[in-house]
Amino acid sequence: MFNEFRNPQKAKILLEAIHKITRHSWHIMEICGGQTHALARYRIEPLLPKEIKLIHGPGCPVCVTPVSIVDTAIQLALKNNVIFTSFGDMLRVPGSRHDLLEIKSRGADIRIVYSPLDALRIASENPGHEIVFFGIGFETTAPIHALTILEAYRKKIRNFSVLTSLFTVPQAITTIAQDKECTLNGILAAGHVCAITGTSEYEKLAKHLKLSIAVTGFEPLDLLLGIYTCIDLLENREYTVKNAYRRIVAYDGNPKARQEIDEVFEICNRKWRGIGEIEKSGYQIRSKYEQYDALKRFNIKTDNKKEASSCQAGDIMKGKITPMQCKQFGIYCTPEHPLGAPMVSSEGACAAYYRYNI
Amino acid sequence: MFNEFRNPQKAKILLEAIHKITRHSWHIMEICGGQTHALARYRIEPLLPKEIKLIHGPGCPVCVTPVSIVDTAIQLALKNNVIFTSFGDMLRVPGSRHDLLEIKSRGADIRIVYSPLDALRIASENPGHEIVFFGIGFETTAPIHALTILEAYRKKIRNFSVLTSLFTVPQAITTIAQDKECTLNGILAAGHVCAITGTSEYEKLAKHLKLSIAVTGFEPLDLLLGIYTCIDLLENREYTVKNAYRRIVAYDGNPKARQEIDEVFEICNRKWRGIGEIEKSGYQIRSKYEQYDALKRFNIKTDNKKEASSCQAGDIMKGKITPMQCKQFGIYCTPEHPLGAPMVSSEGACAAYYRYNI
Amino acid sequence: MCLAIPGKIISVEVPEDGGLKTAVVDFGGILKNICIEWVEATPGEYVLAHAGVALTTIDIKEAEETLKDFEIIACHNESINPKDHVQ
Amino acid sequence: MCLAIPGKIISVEVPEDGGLKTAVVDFGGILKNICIEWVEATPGEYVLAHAGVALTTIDIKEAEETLKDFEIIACHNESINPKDHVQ
Amino acid sequence: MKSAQCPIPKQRYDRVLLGHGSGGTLTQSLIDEIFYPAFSNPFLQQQHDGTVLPLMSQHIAFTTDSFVVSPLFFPGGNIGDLAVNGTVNDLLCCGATPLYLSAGFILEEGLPLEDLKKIVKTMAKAAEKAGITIVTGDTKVVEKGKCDGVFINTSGIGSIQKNLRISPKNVTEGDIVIVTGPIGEHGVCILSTRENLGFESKIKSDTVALRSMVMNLLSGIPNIHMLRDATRGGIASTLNEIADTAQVSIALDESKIPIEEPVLSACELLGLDPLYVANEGVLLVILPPEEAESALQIIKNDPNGSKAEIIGEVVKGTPGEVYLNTALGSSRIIGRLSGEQLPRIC
Amino acid sequence: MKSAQCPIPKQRYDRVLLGHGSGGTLTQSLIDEIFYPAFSNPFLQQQHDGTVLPLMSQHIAFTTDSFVVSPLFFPGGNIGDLAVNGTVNDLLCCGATPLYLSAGFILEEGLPLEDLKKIVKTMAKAAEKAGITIVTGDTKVVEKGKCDGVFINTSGIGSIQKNLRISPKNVTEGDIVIVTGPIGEHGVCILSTRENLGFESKIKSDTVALRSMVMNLLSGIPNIHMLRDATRGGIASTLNEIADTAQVSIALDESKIPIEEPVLSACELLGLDPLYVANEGVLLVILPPEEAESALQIIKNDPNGSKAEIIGEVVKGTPGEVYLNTALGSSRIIGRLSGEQLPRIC
Ligand code: SF4
Ligand code: SF4
Ligand SMILES: [Mg+2]
Ligand SMILES: [Mg+2]
Ligand SMILES: [Mg+2]
Ligand SMILES: [Mg+2]
Ligand SMILES: [Mg+2]
Ligand SMILES: [Mg+2]
Ligand SMILES: [Mg+2]
Ligand SMILES: [Mg+2]
Ligand SMILES: [Mg+2]
Ligand SMILES: [Mg+2]
Repeated sequence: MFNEFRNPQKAKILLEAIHKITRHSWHIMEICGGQTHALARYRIEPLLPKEIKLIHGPGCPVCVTPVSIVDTAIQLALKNNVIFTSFGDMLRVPGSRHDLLEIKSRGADIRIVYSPLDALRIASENPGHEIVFFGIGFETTAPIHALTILEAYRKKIRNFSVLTSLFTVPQAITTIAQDKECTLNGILAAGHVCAITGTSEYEKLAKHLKLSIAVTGFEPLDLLLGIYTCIDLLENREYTVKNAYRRIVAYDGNPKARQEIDEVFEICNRKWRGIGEIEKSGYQIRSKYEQYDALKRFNIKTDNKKEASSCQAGDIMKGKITPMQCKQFGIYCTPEHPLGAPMVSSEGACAAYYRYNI
Repeated sequence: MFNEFRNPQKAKILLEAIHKITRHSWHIMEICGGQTHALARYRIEPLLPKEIKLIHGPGCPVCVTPVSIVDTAIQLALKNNVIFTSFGDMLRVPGSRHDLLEIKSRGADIRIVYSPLDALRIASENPGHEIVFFGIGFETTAPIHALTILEAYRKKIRNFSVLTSLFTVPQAITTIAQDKECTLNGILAAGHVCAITGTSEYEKLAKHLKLSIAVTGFEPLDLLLGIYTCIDLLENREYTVKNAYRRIVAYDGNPKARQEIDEVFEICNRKWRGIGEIEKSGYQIRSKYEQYDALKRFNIKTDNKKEASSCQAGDIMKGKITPMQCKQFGIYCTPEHPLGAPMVSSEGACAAYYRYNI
Repeated sequence: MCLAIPGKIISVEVPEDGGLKTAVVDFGGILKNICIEWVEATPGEYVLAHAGVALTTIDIKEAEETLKDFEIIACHNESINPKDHVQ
Repeated sequence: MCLAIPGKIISVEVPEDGGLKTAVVDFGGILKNICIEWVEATPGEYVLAHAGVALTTIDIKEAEETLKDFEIIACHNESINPKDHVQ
Repeated sequence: MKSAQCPIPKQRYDRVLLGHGSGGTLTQSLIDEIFYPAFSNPFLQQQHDGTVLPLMSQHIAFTTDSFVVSPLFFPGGNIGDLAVNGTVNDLLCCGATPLYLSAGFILEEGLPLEDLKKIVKTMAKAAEKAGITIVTGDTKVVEKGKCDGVFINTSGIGSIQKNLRISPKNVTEGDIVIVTGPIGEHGVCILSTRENLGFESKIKSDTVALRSMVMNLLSGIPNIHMLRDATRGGIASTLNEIADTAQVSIALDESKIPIEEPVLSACELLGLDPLYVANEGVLLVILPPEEAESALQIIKNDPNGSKAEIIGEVVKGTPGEVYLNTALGSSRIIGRLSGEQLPRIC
Repeated sequence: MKSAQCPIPKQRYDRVLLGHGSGGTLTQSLIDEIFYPAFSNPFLQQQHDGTVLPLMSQHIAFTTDSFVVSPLFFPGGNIGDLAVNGTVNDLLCCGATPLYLSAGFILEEGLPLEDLKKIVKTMAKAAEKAGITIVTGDTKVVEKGKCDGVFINTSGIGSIQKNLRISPKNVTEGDIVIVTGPIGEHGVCILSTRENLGFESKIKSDTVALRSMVMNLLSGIPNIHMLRDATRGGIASTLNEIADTAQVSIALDESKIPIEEPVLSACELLGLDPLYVANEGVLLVILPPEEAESALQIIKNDPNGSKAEIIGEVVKGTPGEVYLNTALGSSRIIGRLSGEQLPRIC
């Protein structure tokens, strides 16, 4: 049945409807890197009315993790006794001098896992080693990290820790929307984030920032329905949230998951790659669970200063420029030799542009 | 100049002299495996008078190390944290079920070294590992082990230990010579052993056991001179020691080396593979240095019972049978799949016979 | 396992030692063990799984209604306001 | 390094930290560092090295005399009693 | 476009990364910057998976591949048939009749001999089935931890019919692209067999030698322009290479590309693009449009070709580019993969 | 004798040991018990280091070898020229004119690209020198710790003059054995370069392609029975193989075998027998006695053959045995090595 959400006939009808309702020019930001990826994969943007401009938001965890944390990850991975575990796409993200793949080629024990729970299993199977998991993501993955840390706590696994780079969406949206050069009108809220958080926070945001927000999924029809819904709100000047991903997103989200987040994490300021520090925009591990905090466990200070200067990732995420307008794009910055995170992750805006040669 | 000791012309003259002086039938045992090897390599035996029969003695440390110690070596090498180091030719010696090469193929960290000092270097370079050296040999190598242990002691290297299988020659000769079926008349004493011990102990032996002993080297001319000297003594019924290896062996041997032996080792009973236990026929580490004794360090008891029953190594070493007379020889026992140690070491009597198809 | 993907629960396992509740989930022919600690789901139901954990159950009725909305859009071919639970 | 082999001392090194005395020894064209703790040997002299350690110096005079003994045996071609230091 | 905009081709890395073996742009950079300049000769410039060589006034095809798959045994085959089929397919793709095969083994100390026996048996069976004879070999053993069980190199020799030239350079505008079977099965099978995934699926490797299919094609269709097995890097990388060499543009129809549901699901779970996933029994056939239908019929009549499809054509466009027409009616460029595909998180 | 007395050939080990790659009896047991039975065909039974094959009414030689040397760089060469020269020599030993070479690389993640460049450059130079063209290749990359820097497989094709047959089966009683240079240099060079030995010596690997020497031999001497490079396992193992295949007996004269003093010294230090140590630029030439002197002259005139010697002859004796006549006038049998030579302690 879910295949129906890819039905090209239905998509074409939705596209027609979008063309019909669009009367003004709107800038709409899709928040999530997954959405950026899907929009590019199905090449939806050129099918939209010329009035609609899509802006690629800051919702790719790989893209917004700052250089300094990648450097810390590399520092940890190089430790003799450490098995460093990570989702696959973090491995190619450039730190200030190296990336994790290079470090791996020099002999560091770095393993790709598909879940922090897999990293925890590696920890219980390798009592003689320290296992560090590179915990990146947004509200969607944060509770999974929480659950993993709680499970480690319950099972008394003591050779496991997480290097966190966990972000929350609303504060970032606020920051971007309040930027003077920002031209944003509407937002496609990340459906899977809302599956955890629910939609109430986005309502405040919509009112506060005068944005029209559609909670949006990832299949072609979900994306088109989200765009349709957002334009419809915009054309009617409604600054509110509509849920265009109802089979997944409940009004209240997932309270159990949020409860686990609250148990393990507290809100902190976070530096976003290319954007800078945003107040209360991330999670950090509470002191009760600090034995699982890799920074504390290995007594490491991340150096907050290092940032590649030539990469314009921040401007791209703010919608100020498109990747093609970056001087590095395709010349000094390619997926083989990325300068910035948006070129690394396949859902990063620059990689998506490069890959699909938009 | 030392090449002169291989000069074929001179060898032929010595051979003529041997033929000339030989009047009676004599059984002469070369003690050392290295001599066995050299005799086979130059194929000296068939050039000797028919009256002279050479018996291959117990002087190959690889051959006389009992199964139980090989099993202990394997047990140690299998330990996760142990780097097991050994002279090369111990690796193929069969234990009761496996040999070290097989264990290595299953992943054990086993390394060939050329000196116990190399093993000590590995220890200082790998502080996180336990380095065990398989210390085999006679009076020649015993002081080198002593020197290594003293050096470890001096440098406070604490992750190094030796699994000792160190033997002394004279007691073994006594045991063999006193065997009822033994037909021994003369002995080619191992020149390198005497370089350490000197010759005085052999004089007692000669008198006590009524044997003619020639201290013998390893080059073809040394061997022939030793044989010549031994026959000459025998024909003259002189039960004494003559030194046919004077450029190397001093009357008093090497007192400094003996002193280090005495500092580190004490005399103990030893089991000889194929011969059985011989009183006061070996060295063990004194309690002062027991931290370097692998048996004590890892609290291991060697199981003294295991011996391959079908192998007639003992009878061969006693001169009762030749390897060809062993029923296993060449059929069930080959260098690829040795049953007993004399087939493993290239200087073992059985391997020498097999290799040179005597 | 990394990406959030819908799958159908085949069987549920609640470990006796109080460990995490898991289920075998069928993702279009691929079976995979997933933690379902947060969802009340029984075999036959669909979940959205992400990085090894089920985030939510999938509301089939809502899915069907969404598909019907498309039909309405198709028939009317005019601006419609899809149902929403936001007041 | 394993087998006992004669070699010629090229240079001697006495470490300052009181470690083992070593020498570079030439074994027929192969140079190798050997512990010479037990022998008083200077460059040009020969030692017998075994498992990384010099066991003894080699007495060149005795070697020459032994070779001369062979000549005696060769000339006389009869039973001779090579010299010995055993009384 | 990328290459046009990229004035300084630089090898930023100073070490071999896994991506250098992925079949994507990093692999190409090794070949372009290290191997070709050193070995440069007109034969290498054929840029096929094997080379056509003059030999005593005839022509032969010659090809080599090393096989390094882990695990050694997987659903549908093992490294043994992979090593035979891969090289046989490369010979077939040169338009050659496979004749002789060499087998070079690198064995890791500790490999169970039972495993080696199984692998060798499978090779023998695969060679027999593919009508090729293993005529020379070599065995090396390396220390534990310096190999991954077994590596096998096979090199193959085949004879070429006079005047037959299969070459990417033949590919011209208007040509039709056929794929001989559903894509991605080998790659996904291997991934799903790796322990750490905890996958359970019925996906089998598609490893097979396509001798009868290609032989029938070559005898039945007079004018095949190009044949290529879409192994490492998948059909996307292979078509990119062809488009580059032939200096043409290729447009694929997304909805026509055959792919089984579990393969698609596995790719979505892992965030992989099946167009870039390896195949071991899938060929790309490129030929003039007037022969497309009869070629498709020949392929479909073969037991290994029943799910073949016409998936695209050679079109006007930027030379070197491969386009994918999406189901929604838009079109995007499928470029070369940079390094290995890494599983995505969101 | 051994084999006659050994009724139950059994593979006692159930895992690959390093000795299975030594070129001795354990290697032979792999070939005899695992590879030959599985791949059995008359070409394989030629039991040479390459195979002569009919191809379109002509004949070609085809050979393969994988190179796994550690360290990759050593005095006198690196794995690159080794890989080219080894296969060129095997072609030459089949009596073939070397024509085409394939190069299959297995690279370890983390290999410095600088090293790869050096190796590839050396290969190109060696190929040019040897008059062979590298026409096809392959590159695979494996994870760190699953290879030893680089493994290279080369396979070679050569053309064979009509009616020329170099084969161990030609070897008959009365034939003369020539060795083209001093033995043991490559093996001892590699050993002495390994760090843990702490050796210092001027021994260089003898790696070289002997094209001109062999070409001159083949054109100057009408009736060469056998040519073989004495690589892994040394001249002892190689002659044993020939004696086995030809069912003849070979007697060597110890005092005639050329060997440089440092090589001999290194072997004595380590307790190794130089007859079993690997060479990479030394051939064994076996031919009728009436041609021996002129052959020796041709070899000695070659820059790589100035130290060639007649070292033995094919004699009456137990088939398969190789004898060594010692300097003292006695004679012993040199058998096949079992497993690897392990350094002796006394
Ligand atoms: S193209 Fe590269 S340098 Fe430019 S913004 Fe994107 S990632 Fe940064
Ligand atoms: S041939 Fe084998 S079984 Fe017989 S005595 Fe010698 S080692 Fe023992
Ligand atoms: Mg590490
Ligand atoms: Mg161990
Ligand atoms: Mg190929
Ligand atoms: Mg292929
Ligand atoms: Mg070979
Ligand atoms: Mg191919
Ligand atoms: Mg070969
Ligand atoms: Mg060769
Ligand atoms: Mg290839
Ligand atoms: Mg060869």
